[in-house]
Amino acid sequence: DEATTAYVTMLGDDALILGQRLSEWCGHAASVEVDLSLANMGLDLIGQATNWLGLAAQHDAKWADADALAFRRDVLDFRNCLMVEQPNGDFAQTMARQFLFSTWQHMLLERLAGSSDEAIAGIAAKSVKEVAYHRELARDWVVRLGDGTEESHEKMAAGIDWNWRFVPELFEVTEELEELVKRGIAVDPREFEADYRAEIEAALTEGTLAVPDDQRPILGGRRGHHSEHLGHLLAVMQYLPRTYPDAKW
Amino acid sequence: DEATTAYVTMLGDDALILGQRLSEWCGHAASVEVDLSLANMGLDLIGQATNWLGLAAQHDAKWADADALAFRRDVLDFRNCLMVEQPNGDFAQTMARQFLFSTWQHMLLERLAGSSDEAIAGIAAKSVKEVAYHRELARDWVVRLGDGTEESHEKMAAGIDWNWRFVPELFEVTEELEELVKRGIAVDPREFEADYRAEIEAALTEGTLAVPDDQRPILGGRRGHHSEHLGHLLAVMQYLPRTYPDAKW
Amino acid sequence: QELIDAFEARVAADEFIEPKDWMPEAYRKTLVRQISQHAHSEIVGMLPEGNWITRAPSLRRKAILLAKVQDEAGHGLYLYCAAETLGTSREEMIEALHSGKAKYSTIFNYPTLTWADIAAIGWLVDGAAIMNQVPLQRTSYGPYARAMVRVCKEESFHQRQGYEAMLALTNGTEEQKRMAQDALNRWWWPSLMMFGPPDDKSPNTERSMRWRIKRETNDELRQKFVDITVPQAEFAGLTVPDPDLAWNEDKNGYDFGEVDWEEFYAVVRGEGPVAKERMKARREAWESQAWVRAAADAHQAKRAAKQVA
Amino acid sequence: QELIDAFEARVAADEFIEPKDWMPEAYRKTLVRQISQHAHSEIVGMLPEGNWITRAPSLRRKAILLAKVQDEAGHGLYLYCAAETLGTSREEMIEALHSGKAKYSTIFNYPTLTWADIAAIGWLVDGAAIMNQVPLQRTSYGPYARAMVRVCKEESFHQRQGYEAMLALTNGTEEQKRMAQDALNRWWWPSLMMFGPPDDKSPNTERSMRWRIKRETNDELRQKFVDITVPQAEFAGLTVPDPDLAWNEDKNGYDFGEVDWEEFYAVVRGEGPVAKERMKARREAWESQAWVRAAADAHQAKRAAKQVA
Repeated sequence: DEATTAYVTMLGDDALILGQRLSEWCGHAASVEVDLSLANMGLDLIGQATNWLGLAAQHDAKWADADALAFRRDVLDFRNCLMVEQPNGDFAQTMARQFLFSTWQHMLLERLAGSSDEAIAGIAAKSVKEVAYHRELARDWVVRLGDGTEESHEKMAAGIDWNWRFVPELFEVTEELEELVKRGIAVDPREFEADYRAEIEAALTEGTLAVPDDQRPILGGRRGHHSEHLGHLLAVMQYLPRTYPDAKW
Repeated sequence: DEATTAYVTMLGDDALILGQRLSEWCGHAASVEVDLSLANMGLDLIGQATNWLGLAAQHDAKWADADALAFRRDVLDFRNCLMVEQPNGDFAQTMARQFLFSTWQHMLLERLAGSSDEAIAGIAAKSVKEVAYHRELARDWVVRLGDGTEESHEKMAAGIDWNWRFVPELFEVTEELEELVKRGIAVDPREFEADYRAEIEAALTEGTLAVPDDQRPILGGRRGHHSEHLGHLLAVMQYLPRTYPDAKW
Repeated sequence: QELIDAFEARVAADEFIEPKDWMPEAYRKTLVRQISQHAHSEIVGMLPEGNWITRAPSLRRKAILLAKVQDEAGHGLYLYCAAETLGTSREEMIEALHSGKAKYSTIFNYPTLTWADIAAIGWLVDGAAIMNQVPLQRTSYGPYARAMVRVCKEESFHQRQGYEAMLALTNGTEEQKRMAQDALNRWWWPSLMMFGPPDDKSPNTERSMRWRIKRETNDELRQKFVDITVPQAEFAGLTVPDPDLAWNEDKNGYDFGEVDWEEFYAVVRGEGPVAKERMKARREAWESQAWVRAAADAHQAKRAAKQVA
Repeated sequence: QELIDAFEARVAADEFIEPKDWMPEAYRKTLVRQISQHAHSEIVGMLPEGNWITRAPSLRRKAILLAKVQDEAGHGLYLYCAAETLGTSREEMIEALHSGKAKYSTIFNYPTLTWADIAAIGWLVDGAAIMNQVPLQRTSYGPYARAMVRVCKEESFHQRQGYEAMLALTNGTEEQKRMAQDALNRWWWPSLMMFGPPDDKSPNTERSMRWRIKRETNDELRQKFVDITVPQAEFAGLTVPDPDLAWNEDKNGYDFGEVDWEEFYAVVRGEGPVAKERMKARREAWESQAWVRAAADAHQAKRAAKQVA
């Protein structure tokens, strides 16, 4: 049904857009090891996106396959959250984003592995280990940079600050989502919001970082109302299929 | 004929790509006055590109109009020189590029205003005043930043250095061009190479800047063999017409 | 008190106050705040549009947008100059912007998501700006009023171009129509917020009206804007996203729904969707390029020294 | 001299030299130069491909390219480690790269202009690399030889993927075929340059052969590459851009034209088309992010201090 398709597309878009962002780092990290781990996370996420969007395309005859969904939609049809489309900024900002997102994604996928929809449960179960690693790695960097030098502390604080306003969106629940939760297909993120907040706070504290004040939540990504960043990302990402619509690669 | 069309397209592509680059600055300059002058130059160049590419489209039935040429070609068909596609870098790099290019463009257009092809002569005559202003403005900044502070001097030296390897391409003469020169349609840039070199050297000297050593010339733009920068510029610039091929705006 | 009475009499007689004239400190302060806020809005307002110059869909649209943004930079300049006549330097005003002390129009804290947003900004935002600014051509402070004359001429040109760009979309493909409607949905309410809080929550209105810094109240201007804009939306085949919108024969104007003032105040506090992006862009342009301004000054000093020598 | 004789005897007997073994200073220096150059090439080589990861035309191609680039980072790591066993730190090697003292493969100073370049790099550049590296699996220095075993396995996988990507283009639309041919035109000669100068201009070859650091000469390897690659180009329907290319029955190999060695030496001097871009990217990644490495060290020190306390 449409709601399930939309939900699966949302999961795929989160992975796709964050994977694309991470792939922008290629060759530009502070050390070969960091380059490796960024490429590795990017690769995991592109793989997950392929699975989720492939499933969405199976549900919806309008789209031939995962590639069609990835490369032939414009901004208003992308359902990813605003956080994943945020610019990389410096390495601290990238890791802040990764930590805030992967922690949420991990808590979600753990629970989604028990979805009543077997296909969803399957992809979630396959992805959850990868994401556990992303979460761990990003958490390490948050602590390391937070409690590193004065400069790295400032940068990590700024990175957290930049992404903080997009946390509430991760826990937004629409009527559509509530319906899916009732049917056992989706997970209500509010179930683990307290856990999430506690874990974030613990990591920030360990990194000697303050928990930022909450501001008015910025929402809209799930309904196609994105920041200005996504359009630029898509212009680059979709250039080849858009320019050569008949080509196979 | 084909050679004339290619020549006119080349002139249009130079203006288009540099205009596009300048428009990236919008809202990000060091002062409102600088923002104004960058937008002003960008606007001039987009206007010139519209005229040149409009003329090229008249010559070649394959292309409906200037927009088709601007938005429906991929890198291998762009004929602009490598210098104009170079990234903005900082303001010094932008002004170094502008000075090295506008000085050449101005010397060329002055002579092209006497082309035996009336359409070419007309557009050249219309553009030459605008470009004289670009040349002057960029020269002022080269001198000002060169002979400003130590920091600005270093940045301007780096900006000149970045763009210097693309100067020889401006004076490249192909057989095709020689043919057009014989027919009085085009101008042989070697006619004014000595003047150009003298003027550049004078400005650099006034700005207490060294004339960089020549290196192996980097060529190829006129044959569609560009740097890596142009593809990214086009992905952004062409996104809307590529994504909505049937739309009119 | 004598000075104040004389001042108020001049203002009441619709005379212009000029920089060298005596004026109450509160008048000066209010003007600096208002003019610099207006100048900042022009400058920050270049960013949402600049976001689409590189992606404009045709050479003509790119040129129009570049020219528009250039006009805005020009407006920013006149306005900074007008404010400087009141004894505050441009640097001070810019520092106040960057520190968050000075404000700019809340509208520029919303993202330009699709090309239709550029059309919507021209149509709605410049439309609302004109509504605010036309009366300011007769504002009591001379330099401000004269700046406004030039600004208004160009803004109304921008507004027409924006509406024309919108019609190109609503006469276009299904996808273009969808973009256009979506843009109206997102920009409608923020445009209404441009007139500021409702009159009963706008404590300075009365004095500003008396001093002819303002010549119409926020709610009056908002009503005018709605009355003019709704028929334009209808002509374009667009639906205004307000279920309460209805023609009211008695007042010869539209009734319309309540603006979400919570959102407005949050955006004023700096919590708008792209507020961080806007301030980051402005601060970086200013701070990371201080070297350009310093170099220009240093060069000028060197030349001056040479001429003396 | 006794030590040298013993060393040379071991090498001649195809024994591996290990880090703690005695070795001539020139052997050590040559190896550090060669291995670090190889490591730098892996790292710099991520840039031309990284240029297309964000624009890969399908999710599958994006994943393949990401995986490939990841492999290259991995190779870079093994190789830096192998070089470090010779007593030079990674920081020293990287500083040498950034100062221009150390070199990397000339091939990475050419731009990746279209998607077909990614296919061409996989096919030709990884193909040439394998040709160079396969013999190195039996090179005399143990850690280098062992690193090469892992590297070669992955490189040959990359080469097959690159050729497959090329076939997808040559079996595609006219525009794809054009891209493919254009890529071959631009990458062919630089690929031949990857084997280094001709033997008669390669003064160190003889000694390197004796020490089994090298096991085949530049010209031998170049010939092998041409003989293997030309039929692949033909199978793909592509034309090798060399008018002098001709099958030579007698030598059972291809005759081919003269490489433009002027160009090669210019690129070695750092005058390649995108040499500035490559070094700028590497320097900025390293220098502007020194704070990341510093923070990691500082954090580790703090933790160590806590554990002691």
